[in-house]
Amino acid sequence: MEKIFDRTGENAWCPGCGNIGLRNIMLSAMSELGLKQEEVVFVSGIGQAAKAPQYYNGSFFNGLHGRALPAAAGIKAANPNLKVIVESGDGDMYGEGGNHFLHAIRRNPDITVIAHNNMVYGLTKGQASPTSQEGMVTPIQVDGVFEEPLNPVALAIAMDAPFVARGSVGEMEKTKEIIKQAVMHRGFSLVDVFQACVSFNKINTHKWFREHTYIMEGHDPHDRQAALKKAMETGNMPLGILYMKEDRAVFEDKLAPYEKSKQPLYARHREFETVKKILAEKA
Amino acid sequence: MEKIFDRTGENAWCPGCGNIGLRNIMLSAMSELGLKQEEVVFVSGIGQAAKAPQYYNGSFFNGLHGRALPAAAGIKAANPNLKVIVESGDGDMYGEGGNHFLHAIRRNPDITVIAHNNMVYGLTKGQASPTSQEGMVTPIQVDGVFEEPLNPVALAIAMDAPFVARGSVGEMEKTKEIIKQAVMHRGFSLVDVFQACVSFNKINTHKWFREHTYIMEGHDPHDRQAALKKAMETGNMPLGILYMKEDRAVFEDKLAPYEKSKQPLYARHREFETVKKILAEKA
Amino acid sequence: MADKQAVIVLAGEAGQGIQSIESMLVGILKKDGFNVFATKEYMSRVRGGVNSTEIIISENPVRAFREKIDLFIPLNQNSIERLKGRISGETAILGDSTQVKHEKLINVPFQRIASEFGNVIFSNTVAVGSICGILGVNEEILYSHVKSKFTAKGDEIADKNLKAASSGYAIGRELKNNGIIKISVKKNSSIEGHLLLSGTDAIALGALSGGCDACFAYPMTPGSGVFTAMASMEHKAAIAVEQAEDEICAMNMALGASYAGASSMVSTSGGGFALMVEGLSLAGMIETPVVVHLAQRPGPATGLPTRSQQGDLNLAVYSGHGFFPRAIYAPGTVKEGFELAALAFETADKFQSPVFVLSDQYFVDSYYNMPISEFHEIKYEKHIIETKPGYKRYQLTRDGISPRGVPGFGSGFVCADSDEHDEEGRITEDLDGVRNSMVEKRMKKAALIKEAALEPVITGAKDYSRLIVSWGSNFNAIEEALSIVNDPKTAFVHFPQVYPLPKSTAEILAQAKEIIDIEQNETGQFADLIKLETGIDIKKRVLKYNGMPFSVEEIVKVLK
Amino acid sequence: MADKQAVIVLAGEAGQGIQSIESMLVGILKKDGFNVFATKEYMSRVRGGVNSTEIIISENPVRAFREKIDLFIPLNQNSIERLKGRISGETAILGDSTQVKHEKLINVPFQRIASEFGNVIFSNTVAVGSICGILGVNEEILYSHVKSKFTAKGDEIADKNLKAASSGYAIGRELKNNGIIKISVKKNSSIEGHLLLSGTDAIALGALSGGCDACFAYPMTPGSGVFTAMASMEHKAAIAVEQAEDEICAMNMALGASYAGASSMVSTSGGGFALMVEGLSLAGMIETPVVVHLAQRPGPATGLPTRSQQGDLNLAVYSGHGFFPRAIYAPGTVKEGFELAALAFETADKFQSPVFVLSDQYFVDSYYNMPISEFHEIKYEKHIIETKPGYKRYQLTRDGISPRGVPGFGSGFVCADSDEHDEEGRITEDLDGVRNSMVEKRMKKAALIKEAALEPVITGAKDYSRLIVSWGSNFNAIEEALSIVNDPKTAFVHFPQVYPLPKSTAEILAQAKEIIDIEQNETGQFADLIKLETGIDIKKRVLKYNGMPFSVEEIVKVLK
Ligand SMILES: Cc1ncc(C[n+]2csc(CCOP(=O)(O)OP(=O)(O)O)c2C)c(N)n1
Ligand SMILES: Cc1ncc(C[n+]2csc(CCOP(=O)(O)OP(=O)(O)O)c2C)c(N)n1
Ligand code: SF4
Ligand code: SF4
Ligand SMILES: [Mg+2]
Ligand SMILES: [Mg+2]
Repeated sequence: MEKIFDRTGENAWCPGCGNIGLRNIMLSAMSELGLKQEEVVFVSGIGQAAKAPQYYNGSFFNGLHGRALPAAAGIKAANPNLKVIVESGDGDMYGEGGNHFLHAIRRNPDITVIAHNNMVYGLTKGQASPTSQEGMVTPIQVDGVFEEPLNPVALAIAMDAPFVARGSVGEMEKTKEIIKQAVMHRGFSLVDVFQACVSFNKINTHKWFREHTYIMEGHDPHDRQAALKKAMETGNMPLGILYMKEDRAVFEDKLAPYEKSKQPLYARHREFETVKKILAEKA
Repeated sequence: MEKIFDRTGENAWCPGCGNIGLRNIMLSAMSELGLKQEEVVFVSGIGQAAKAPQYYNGSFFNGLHGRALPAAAGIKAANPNLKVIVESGDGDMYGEGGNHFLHAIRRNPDITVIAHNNMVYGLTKGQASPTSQEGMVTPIQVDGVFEEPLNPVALAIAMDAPFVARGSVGEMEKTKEIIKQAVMHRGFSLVDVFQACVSFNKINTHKWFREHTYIMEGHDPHDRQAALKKAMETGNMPLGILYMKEDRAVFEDKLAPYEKSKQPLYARHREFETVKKILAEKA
Repeated sequence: MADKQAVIVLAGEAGQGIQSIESMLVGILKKDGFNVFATKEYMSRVRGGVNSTEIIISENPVRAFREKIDLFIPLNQNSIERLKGRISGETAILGDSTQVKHEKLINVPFQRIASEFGNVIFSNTVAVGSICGILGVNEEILYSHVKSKFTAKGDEIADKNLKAASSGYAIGRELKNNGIIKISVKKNSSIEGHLLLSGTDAIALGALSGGCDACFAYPMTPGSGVFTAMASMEHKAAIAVEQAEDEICAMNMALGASYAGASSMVSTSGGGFALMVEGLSLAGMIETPVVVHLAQRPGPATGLPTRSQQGDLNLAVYSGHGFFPRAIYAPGTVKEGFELAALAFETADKFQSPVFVLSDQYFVDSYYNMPISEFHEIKYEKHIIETKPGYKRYQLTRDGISPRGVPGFGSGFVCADSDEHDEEGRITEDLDGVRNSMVEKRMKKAALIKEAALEPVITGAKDYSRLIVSWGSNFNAIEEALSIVNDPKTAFVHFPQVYPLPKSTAEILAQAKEIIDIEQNETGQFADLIKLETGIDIKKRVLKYNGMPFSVEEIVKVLK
Repeated sequence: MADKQAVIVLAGEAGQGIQSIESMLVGILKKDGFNVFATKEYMSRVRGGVNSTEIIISENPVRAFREKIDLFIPLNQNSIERLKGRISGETAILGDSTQVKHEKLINVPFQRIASEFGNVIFSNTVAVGSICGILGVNEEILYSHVKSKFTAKGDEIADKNLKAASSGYAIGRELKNNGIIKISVKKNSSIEGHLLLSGTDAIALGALSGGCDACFAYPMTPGSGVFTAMASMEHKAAIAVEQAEDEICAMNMALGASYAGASSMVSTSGGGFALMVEGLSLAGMIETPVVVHLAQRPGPATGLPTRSQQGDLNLAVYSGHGFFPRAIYAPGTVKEGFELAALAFETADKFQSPVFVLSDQYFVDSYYNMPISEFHEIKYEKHIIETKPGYKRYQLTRDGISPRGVPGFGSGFVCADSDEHDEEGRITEDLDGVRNSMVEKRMKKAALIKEAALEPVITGAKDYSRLIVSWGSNFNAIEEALSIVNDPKTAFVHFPQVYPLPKSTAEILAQAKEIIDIEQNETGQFADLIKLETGIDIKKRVLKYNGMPFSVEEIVKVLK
């Protein structure tokens, strides 16, 4: 199948970096879904993962570190017909961007978030990220990380995010399927994807991820308690769709301009008459 | 018992405001705990709740909206011997300050957070807060809140915060006991306290809180799954200590200056010799 | 003889109902043919303290804060304490002696009268009635207002309020007829049908006229008013409105929306804007229009949250890391607020840059009447093109402006990158080539914005030797002071655009022998901008920073 | 005849090991008695692209970037492409012809030689050896360095590296002896025992000397270096170090810590600092010391993350809403970096205000040797008092400075309030009284900071008619250019403190007939500050904004 989003050319990632694998998964998922280039906008922050949109053939908004989600919601607010896919790193999404993560879940725009979770700050050369494991020694965390790692999927389920899944670059097929479902899910969908940073994370390697994950079977993603339990498993961590919920109100549906029509804002024009009418009410 | 933190004088709260009740609970709790004025620092952000420290006889750091938690951790970093109590509103703590809430839990300084949860922005006159219930109409949310309310206690448990409890100003005794335990708990402790804003929240009144809460019995706060389940109950919501965990590393213990001594930083002095030695290593 | 105007001040605790008295009174007085101006000053609390509202009625427009009070209605004793500096020998003090004491108090037992109709809460209506009586308001207008205000609460309540108003009215009439209160202001039939608009209304409606269709904010006084106004019109005018979790979100959401073709605005105050500074720089880098309504209040930090200041000009001019173009408008009047808010969108869209509307608490919270005819039709354009394959978002053009496409409209890709980027919008490390071109592109746009800068507004003597320089909300006070002093050698120059300054600035200033800068901040931030632009150092700076606006009297003193 | 200096440039992809070659070489060359200067320029990527390091060796100190290359070692073809503008007729190009092609290439088969010892990864050691051979380094010094570097990896690896170094050395010797490469720089025995310090080291160690005991940051290039240095010393020097979740946290954590008696610092770059702007204003309001290390890189937004610029001066001067005092230091040399970082803490503590150390990527990433004797003992004081009951944190004093207490030390309450507050630190709405006094208190402190401003450093002609004005990291390049041009009428004034400016500024500038401002930004931000301070408008501004530092050659051109 032709990968229309494939943009050939050099990228800035290390050989063996998980970002490369995830890019391939994304390219396949998008072509299998038949997404059209003019309908998709990739959104990211700053980081190694956040460079992903630069390497697609498509429109993108490569914003500030940590601020992908507000921009993504803004894009949906201006044009609900666009497919918005956010790709960003664990530091971007759960560190600098943590507050937006919480509130984007509450707001529930129809966007898909692919979090490239390599448990480290790659671009800035190896500091701990919110998902770094306890004990990891870095140039800043000289005695090792003592903070408890943030568990993005447990957090998202506790926030009642309507689609929460975990993938791993080591499980291409499975992860591709998850991503496809996430993109098709209407509302906020999170796919936290394990991937190795071969340059700065010597603990959570490709091998480590393989050895510490398994593909879930028989789990009912509509059972929130079970989902939470699964999400909180440590040691050997489940991959798959942890949680789903279908009936949440979607952000852009609730915005006044889209009460009657989904026409994007750029295509609309407000007549001065409308203003004049409101002015007249001030008499 | 003498309430040594009681500062008589006018306050800026409406008659009947839940802040007044919570202040009384705090005053009792603090004197029953025998806290000393010179040892306590109250920390808050901005809001009606955040004015609380202004009305205590004691030291305080009344910082920026949403930024109480970083300041509180900073205070512990400079002087681990101080008792630090954060009092702030639901908007302050879970809205503007949401990212700090997540990461303060991970960092786990020995502080107590009393979140005055009135499910509305009081000081700015009635906009929805992160904990506002769905459907609440405000001057901004003209069609009613559509976002799913943030559940602070569920979130905190999902983040594995070592002490998570819910109180209500309507349950003075119980809430006082919870707060006392929270203050004595070493590490980050959260007490989310329901309280009415009589001026701007016409839905979640004193009566409403009474009718929608009950005091938990027989719950084992060391059972995280059970705690989560309890925390996620809606309709009728449990009050009490939901979750406890004793073995988390405490932020200030992990800081280099306190490896050997708890002497606060203000009382220390670095000799130039120390610098000279490090300089000499650069040869 | 009729007075030129009467200054009526209501004061009391937050929660005592000043705002409801004010809104009734203002409506009635305007309807009755008075020019009306109203402004409030209040504490950052929902209960207690002392807040006050000033209402000025006049035959001809009077639109600025005055120190002096003609008729003072204190609802509690603290009000007298707090405002005592403004009570003069000519001030009539009207109040309920069971609530307030003052040697000059003209006692009207608001509460007792109200109780006669069953409830002290009618006492505010008694007060309204008595003021109307004093001012000689047409009784029918009073009653029809009271009626329409209270009918929703049921016939009985409406009826009791009517009676309360009528009792108050009778007392007021008597006070007037006995000569105990001598206020007498002429009405003006020409104001019939006038609008009553605040600075807040003006900016919100101006934004709508400029095409604003998305507004994101996090509540912050005094910026929230505009946000609330936008929310209240979201259905009528099809606006995407969302309360963000913080100001950083608001700004980045606005940029996302603009990127995708919205005309978006944020509204905030200094502290909230401080959090948007990184986002502002992003707007500059990705050349995405955004309008920032920045309503100033006194800082630093939380400062005085409900008060007024012009202390964030420097912040608006210099905030953001790195260089990028911007424009800053600062309206002096309600009409100008409307026009500049609309223009802000045009400028933002045309130059693909962030644009400020810089107001303050005094500006947004003050309102007065004016004819609808002052609001001319505004046409706007989004300046958006349909893209083709190979579209380059940052195409290098002669004037630095690249045709703006949005995703989903056309077949090109629209790439916005916060890194330095090439014409296509993709990250680059080509320093001598692309980087330099992109910097120069942004500088060209800055030059264009400067060329398009609005000319200053000069009033007073044509042939001036003395020149008052000011900006923003000081306009009306200075203009009125000028007309009071009426000095043949003094003019006043007001800058609706404070950055970048028009080139004519130097010439205008050079004509004067003496220049006086009037600003509401500690250092004279605008005078410094002028120094930078023109080299002219205005030494005489009249600065105020206590959080209260300049009064006409203060300016008169400066001019004398 | 010996050259004054030799400029050696290593270039290759990120990941090819330039940094390891550089660190070996610099250590060896310094040990061998050369003055060494090194600086790097690199792309924002971990792999690929082209990065380069410049190492200058010299008999007498040479401490600034040079365009011209004497010895170029490209590790890949792209390096030649990217740096071709800097290759002159005199540049010797040394490389492995299987990796790079150039008509002038002097082929040294690094990889083949390395493979002879079992692995191409030894090729970097071959390169080091050959460069040492060319420069006539004492062989023993080369081997002892290589040995100590690799012994940890086992005897076999160490041995193979030694052999690789030796093979390289022999080739280098030969190239020199044959006259193929003619570089010859004299050594200088007086540098024995010298330190090798970068701008980053200087600021971190200076901070320690000034008493810094708490450092909070969120990683951001080029500000992270100082943060990393602090972390690396946290045990040796008892520093509280914590990585924050974002810059807002870092700033507010620093303020909390300072409030409780720490001497705290944050380290960041423009975009990160943008997020601290609200917190900076809080520092001003609560009069709590904090030192901000702001390492500049080109903006706007993410810009060029690994490059250099002086574009955030305005941001540092004007950021924060409302008025409050601050000081900004901008070191020009490593020594000055050390001293100013220490002074920043003294100033912050004494005036209870935020203080900046404004550096840039070029400054923090450059290093050179100097004697330890240049670092004089620094004594610091925390300026903290024990409180008594009734203590007033914001006591109004003659000079505006209130004795600073901290909670837990003494029996008084220490109340810090971001609202406008009274002397005790509690919220107030007393406008004419307390508000005005507190504003004036903060202004008094600003005046004191201005009085204490550091005097500019003037070098060159005493009796100058032409004056070069600059600040920050341009210092060494300008000074060296000045001594090259050696014009009897030209002087150079460097401002270690860029805000507030010392009063002498006007006088110093007034002496010159011609003034040239040199800055790394688009508009001449510092020249504008000077215009504001002195009224002198420096028309000739030499501005650069491509992200690369000024080279000595560029400045020489300006001076000629
Ligand atoms: C406001 C701001 N702070 C800090 C940075 C520096 N920075 C860029 S990427 C990054 C972290 C990247 O980590 P992550 O998001 O996990 O991405 P990765 O590189 O690991 O894919 C940081 C700290 C920045 N660009 N902007
Ligand atoms: C940066 C910033 N943004 C916004 C505000 C305005 N503000 C002050 S308090 C507040 C919300 C208060 O709500 P909450 O924290 O729930 O406290 P409550 O008043 O309900 O007790 C807001 C939005 C501010 N002071 N600073
Ligand atoms: S540093 Fe890590 S995350 Fe970045 S490209 Fe290399 S392997 Fe990938
Ligand atoms: S507005 Fe609400 S929160 Fe504020 S004081 Fe009144 S009742 Fe309390
Ligand atoms: Mg990462
Ligand atoms: Mg609240």
